[in-house]
Amino acid sequence: MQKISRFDIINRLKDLLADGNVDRVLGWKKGEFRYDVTPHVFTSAQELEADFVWGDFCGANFSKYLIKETAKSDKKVAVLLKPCDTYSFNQLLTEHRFDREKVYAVGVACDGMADIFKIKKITGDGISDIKENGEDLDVYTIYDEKPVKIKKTDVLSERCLSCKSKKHAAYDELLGGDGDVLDSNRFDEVAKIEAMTEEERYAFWQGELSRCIRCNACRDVCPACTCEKCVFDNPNSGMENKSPANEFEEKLFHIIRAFHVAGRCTDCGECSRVCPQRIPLHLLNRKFIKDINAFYGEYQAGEVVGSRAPLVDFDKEDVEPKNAVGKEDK
Amino acid sequence: MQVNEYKPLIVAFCCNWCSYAGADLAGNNRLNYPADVKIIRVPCSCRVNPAFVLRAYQRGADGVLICGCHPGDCHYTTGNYYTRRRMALLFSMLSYLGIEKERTRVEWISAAEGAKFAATMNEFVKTVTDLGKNRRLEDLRCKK
Amino acid sequence: MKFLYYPGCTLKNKAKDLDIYARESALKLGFELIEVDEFQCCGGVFTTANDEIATKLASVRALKAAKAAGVPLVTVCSACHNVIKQTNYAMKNDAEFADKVNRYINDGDDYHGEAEVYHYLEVLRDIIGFDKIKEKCNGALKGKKIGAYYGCLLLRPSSVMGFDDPENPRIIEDMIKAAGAAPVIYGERNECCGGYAALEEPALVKKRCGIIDESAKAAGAEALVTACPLCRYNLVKNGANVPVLYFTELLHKALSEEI
Amino acid sequence: MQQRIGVFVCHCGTNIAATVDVSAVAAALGREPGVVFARDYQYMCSQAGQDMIKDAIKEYKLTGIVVCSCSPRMHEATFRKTAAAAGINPYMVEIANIREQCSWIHKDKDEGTEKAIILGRAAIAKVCLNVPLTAGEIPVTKRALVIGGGIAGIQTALDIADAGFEVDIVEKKPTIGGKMAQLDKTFPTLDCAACILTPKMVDAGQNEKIHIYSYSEVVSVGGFVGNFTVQIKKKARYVDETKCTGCGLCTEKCPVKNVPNEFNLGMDTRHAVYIPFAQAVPKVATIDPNYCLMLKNGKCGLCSKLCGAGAINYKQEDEIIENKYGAIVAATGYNPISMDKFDEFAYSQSKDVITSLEFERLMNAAGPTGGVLLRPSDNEHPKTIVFVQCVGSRCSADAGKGKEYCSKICCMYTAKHAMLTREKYPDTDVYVFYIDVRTPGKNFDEFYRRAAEQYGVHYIKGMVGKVSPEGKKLKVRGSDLIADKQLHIDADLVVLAAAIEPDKTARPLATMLTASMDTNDFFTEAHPKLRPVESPTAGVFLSGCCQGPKDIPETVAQAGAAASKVIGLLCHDKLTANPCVAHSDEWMCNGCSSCENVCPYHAITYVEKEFRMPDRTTKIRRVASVNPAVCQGCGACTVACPSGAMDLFGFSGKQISAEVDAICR
Amino acid sequence: MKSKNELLRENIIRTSGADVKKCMKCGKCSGTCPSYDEMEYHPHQFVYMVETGDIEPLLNSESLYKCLTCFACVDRCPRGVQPAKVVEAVRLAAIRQQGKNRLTPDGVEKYLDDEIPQQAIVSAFRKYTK
Repeated sequence: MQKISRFDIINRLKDLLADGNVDRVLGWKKGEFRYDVTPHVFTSAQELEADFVWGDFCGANFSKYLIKETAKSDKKVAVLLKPCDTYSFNQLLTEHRFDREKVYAVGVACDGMADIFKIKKITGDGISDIKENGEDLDVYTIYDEKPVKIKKTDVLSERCLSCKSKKHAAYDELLGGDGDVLDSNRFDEVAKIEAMTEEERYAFWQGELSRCIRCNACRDVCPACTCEKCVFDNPNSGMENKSPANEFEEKLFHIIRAFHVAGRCTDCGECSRVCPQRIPLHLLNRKFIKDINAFYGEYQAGEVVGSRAPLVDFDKEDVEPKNAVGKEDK
Repeated sequence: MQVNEYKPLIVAFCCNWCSYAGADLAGNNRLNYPADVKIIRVPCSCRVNPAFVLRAYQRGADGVLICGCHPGDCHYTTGNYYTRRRMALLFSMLSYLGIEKERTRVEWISAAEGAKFAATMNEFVKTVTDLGKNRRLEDLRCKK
Repeated sequence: MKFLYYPGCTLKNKAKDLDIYARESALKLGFELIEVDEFQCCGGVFTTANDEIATKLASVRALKAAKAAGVPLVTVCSACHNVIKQTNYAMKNDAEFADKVNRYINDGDDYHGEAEVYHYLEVLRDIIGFDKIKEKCNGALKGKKIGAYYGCLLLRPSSVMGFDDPENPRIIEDMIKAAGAAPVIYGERNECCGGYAALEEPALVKKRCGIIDESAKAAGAEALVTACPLCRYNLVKNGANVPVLYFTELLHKALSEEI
Repeated sequence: MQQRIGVFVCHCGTNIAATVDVSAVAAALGREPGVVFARDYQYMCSQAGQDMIKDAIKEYKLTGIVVCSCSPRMHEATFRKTAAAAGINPYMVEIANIREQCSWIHKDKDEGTEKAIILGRAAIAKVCLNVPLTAGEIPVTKRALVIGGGIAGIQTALDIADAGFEVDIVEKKPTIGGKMAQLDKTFPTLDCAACILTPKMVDAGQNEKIHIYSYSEVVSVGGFVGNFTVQIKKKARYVDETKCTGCGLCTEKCPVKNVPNEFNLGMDTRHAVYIPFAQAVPKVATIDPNYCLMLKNGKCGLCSKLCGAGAINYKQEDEIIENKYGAIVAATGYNPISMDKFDEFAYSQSKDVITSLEFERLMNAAGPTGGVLLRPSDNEHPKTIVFVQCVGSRCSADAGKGKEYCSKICCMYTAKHAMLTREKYPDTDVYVFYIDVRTPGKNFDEFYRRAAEQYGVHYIKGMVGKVSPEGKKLKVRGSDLIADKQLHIDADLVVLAAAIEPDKTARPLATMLTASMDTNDFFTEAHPKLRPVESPTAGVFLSGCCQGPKDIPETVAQAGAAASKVIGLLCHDKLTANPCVAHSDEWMCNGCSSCENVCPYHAITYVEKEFRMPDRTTKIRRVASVNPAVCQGCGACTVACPSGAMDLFGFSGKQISAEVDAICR
Repeated sequence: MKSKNELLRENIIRTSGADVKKCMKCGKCSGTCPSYDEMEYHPHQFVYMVETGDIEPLLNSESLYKCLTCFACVDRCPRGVQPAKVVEAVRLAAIRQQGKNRLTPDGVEKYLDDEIPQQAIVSAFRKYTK
């Protein structure tokens, strides 16, 4: 159960629209199923009442939508941001991607989001509805009339299990109060892979990346991937490719994508959330974050607007590549 | 008896001001190193995009070297400092993906270090020869 | 403070003074010398040829004992110091040599120059500090003009020995000063006395010793101190004009209770 | 448009042709797509070779050419000019380096030929993607900076000023003059160093076009050829230069008299306030803050009271001056190396073992002994003098000390010292221990022979092994290789010909100038034979010993050469810029500022730009814009840019990728 | 096939670990050698003669036994040639030959007196005997 209710959020958003502060709201809209939530721009109180949802499946990070949304009108847009979303929000501001003046940021407290794949693993795919019931989820399926009772903590998404912060890095107002930066264990998985032998690492990633279908969902959702034209879509870049015709291309795509967002990735985890093939893509980005922290000092992208990303910075005493690589090797 | 001797293909990106000049000096002094090394001239090591490194592997290279001025001596003052960061992270990522870390390397070679250039190439060719053919980052469509 | 101590064969026999006073002075200065169990003779000279393995095994065994004990190895005799230090250097820096030695000894514990080797004088300078001698000095040597005779073994090859400036060493002079006497510098103090040629080429040695003695005398030395039993033997045997002492004797005189 | 490429394979005599089958290379490359003409020729850089290229361009309507020859660092400019003369854009030229990076390092002809073909292919792949480039123009600041005020710097400055350009000299010492001011006589003519140097110093001091920043150091250098911005720190000398008349009263009356005198290499003393020597330029006093009682503990103030001009200012502080220059000349000079690691010669053990530079001061009328040769220890006339050559020069790296190079000047100045000693003091025995006597210079060997034949200097082929002070004598032990003897000489004075090394300030200066240095910290020239006074960094020139050991005539010649290069630069109103600069595709740029952050030249700015979108709306976006006159073309931005909007002319992503593909084919 | 002399030369260079080609013939080793006057061939000649392969005279020369291994030449050589190691390698080549031991246990007695330190005896054996 989220700390703040849908009711409180809608009331506040209605006030904002009524005051004329903003003329639209970027929020979560219910989809075909309860767990199938999509981003939407709401322009009226009625629309909000009808379609706005808030709950354990509102994982989508709206920061990236602000680029297009703010360009549309001179009026302010209100946006709902969970703590992890605010880092992306700041990072985009650092990169001058939208006009802060045109945004009214409403921070909402987040208790972690559920992973529908984990639920489906327990219940099977035929889910008809899910109701939040205190700390539990009542999952109704087509197989049975009685709901399956699942503890929410058992189906929390991976990124929420290793949540780095419940504190909002940016907001105009907060709903549901603020939390703290957490001491997360988010690099444990990376360390586990690092501890493997070279052959094991190769086999591991071969297994993961070869499943890629090049749907580009990871790129399209990524709040750091906001290029006007992606190098992979650009025939002049020398890297254009569109299909997983060869295993090299999967690697090329994911290495280059991770490299392009290195130092800019806030570790929001959207890439892995949307991947239809369940490839743990965040482990590539986290490897870069872990290395950056180890080589060049702790850095959290999006923590502060205007901070200098590690890859456009240097220190005269930086570690040499030959001393940096594979230090963790046995 | 016919010995099918494996000869690696090595691409060396050399910055125009230091390492390329170092390679020229190695030539001037007739310091031998294997013909397996092919040099591509770039203005500065910081011009080397990680995509070039991957592309070389894609097309069948067995080892890639990025050579620049010694840190602090960059012709453009700071270029090689960025190279150092970019390549440290790229190499670490390649190793994380299980690609042999010895295949890719950054070397700082000044215009005066012809001997170092030749020695580095000899040593690198040996290292890569010992590793054998690059199999983990190849593109089968580019096979000869 | 404890050190493993390698006295060497001569100190057990003809150069007992060098040994006894080293031990006594150590106690006075607050450090302990624990003799290496069943040490073997170092061989007196380091054979420089890199295919000489067997002649260096005794040194390696002593070094391994120090590694096992986890304390530095201390020597007093210049010859032992030279041989052990050079052997240690080779074990550390010459992989091929070390490999051969380790395979020869083959006791499951390979050695690669891990132990630290100190000469007694280096212990005084770098660990105890000459100030400690100055503190405990009885003043008996006041005004005595003493020349240090280094010879060759302590200083060279300097890149290996790292003992002091090979051409203008200060360490024994500093010790003489700390002991309350006045050091005398003379030109031949770092030149060879003739060493083992004493056996076969007594004339050569006599000539060398004469030159050294002359040089020291001309500079006004009233006595010479040395760390090497063979240097002392050669100088004395060839009629040195001034008495030749071991540096430990001098140290002991300066530290002794009765004046 | 389909490119029409011509390929020209150079034999370079046998330099290439001996290990590369040039006709096979031409034949193979002629079959490459896009290539319509391929030929080999003996010397492509010759007039005939260039004519052949021009004719082929015209006849075959070539759009681009590839020359397989020596390093592009050697002849790229030549072939660009050739192409331009034949009417195609000079940047439609690529060089395949099949000499330095192929024929000279590979012995096997098959291997060399194969590699040459691959390198040629890469160049063809690249040139197919070349685009015609037009070089922009950049304005030139018509003022030069000379760093170092020795004979090299003075001569360079005088020559530049003579051509009518403003020139500043920065000298770290209180006066210009450098090492030459400390010398007594000069070889091989034996004219007095001061007599020929001081008029030049005065000229420099009085020249309206020359400004001397004495007691000053360069602290930062920004910009590039034609437009350098340099910060100069004027160290506080506690004397107002504009007021001080150089009367010298303060320097006589100052109560602190025991300061080691640097000018005489510490062989006598000076006062805390001092003028280094009588002919100093500027002739202005300087207060040494390490010794001045007033500056150390606020007591004294005598000089201030005495100074009629009111020039003393104890409150003076270091001052930073920023100036713009079109060209910079490094003339930082040399120093003898420390003798610390060569104490077998007893330099630290006896005052009577001296270096040759100290000997100069002992022979100099303005030196500590008034020009009378006296031993430093007891002021007696030395009767036996031993000169030791090559102390610290020609050492192997294995020896762990000294320099590997020959210091070049020692043989000649030692002959001079020996000769002058014998002339002034015929009762003195002079021995010179030498390994080789090197005298390649006009009248040099004659000079050395005169020392040996007419002046009776004992030249001994061999080296001194050890010098030991014994009483008043220095026992010198050395070998006489010709006599096959070990010599023992009781000397009164031993003079060491210490190796010379670049001044310690050269290394940090090179970093500031982004000029390259060799492993000995000598500045590297753009080409060792053809561009000996230019640094590879455009706009930076080299004068004197900072480039390598040399004597005075060579230094003066090089100083003039450097000056002429500077003048050649400054007489242009505009310079042709390097067109291989970065450029941003505005349609793709996100405006993220990554490129701006990594640009060392601040060449990238951001503009708000209106775009007409395909749906006929307009959109205002923040996009990067590169100033091509400021960009130097390093390419850091191209990799920092995540969207690939930033690319580099001449080294585009596509071009480099094409080279990679060609090599890995 | 390599001649016996060439093999000998290579063996001497290898065991000495010295690079005789580095020598620039300055003579500093001989200028500093304490045994110079007692030697027929001097340190610089050892280096040169090994370089040129003129080894036979060295093998038979008394000079082999005059070197004190004091390392003055090694420390002072500006080229890092290490002449003492060359001398030692030649001496080893000589005494490793059958029956060429310089000292024998029986023969040593005549040299001894009451005071002579053991160090002298073991050193001499190590230098002169295999």
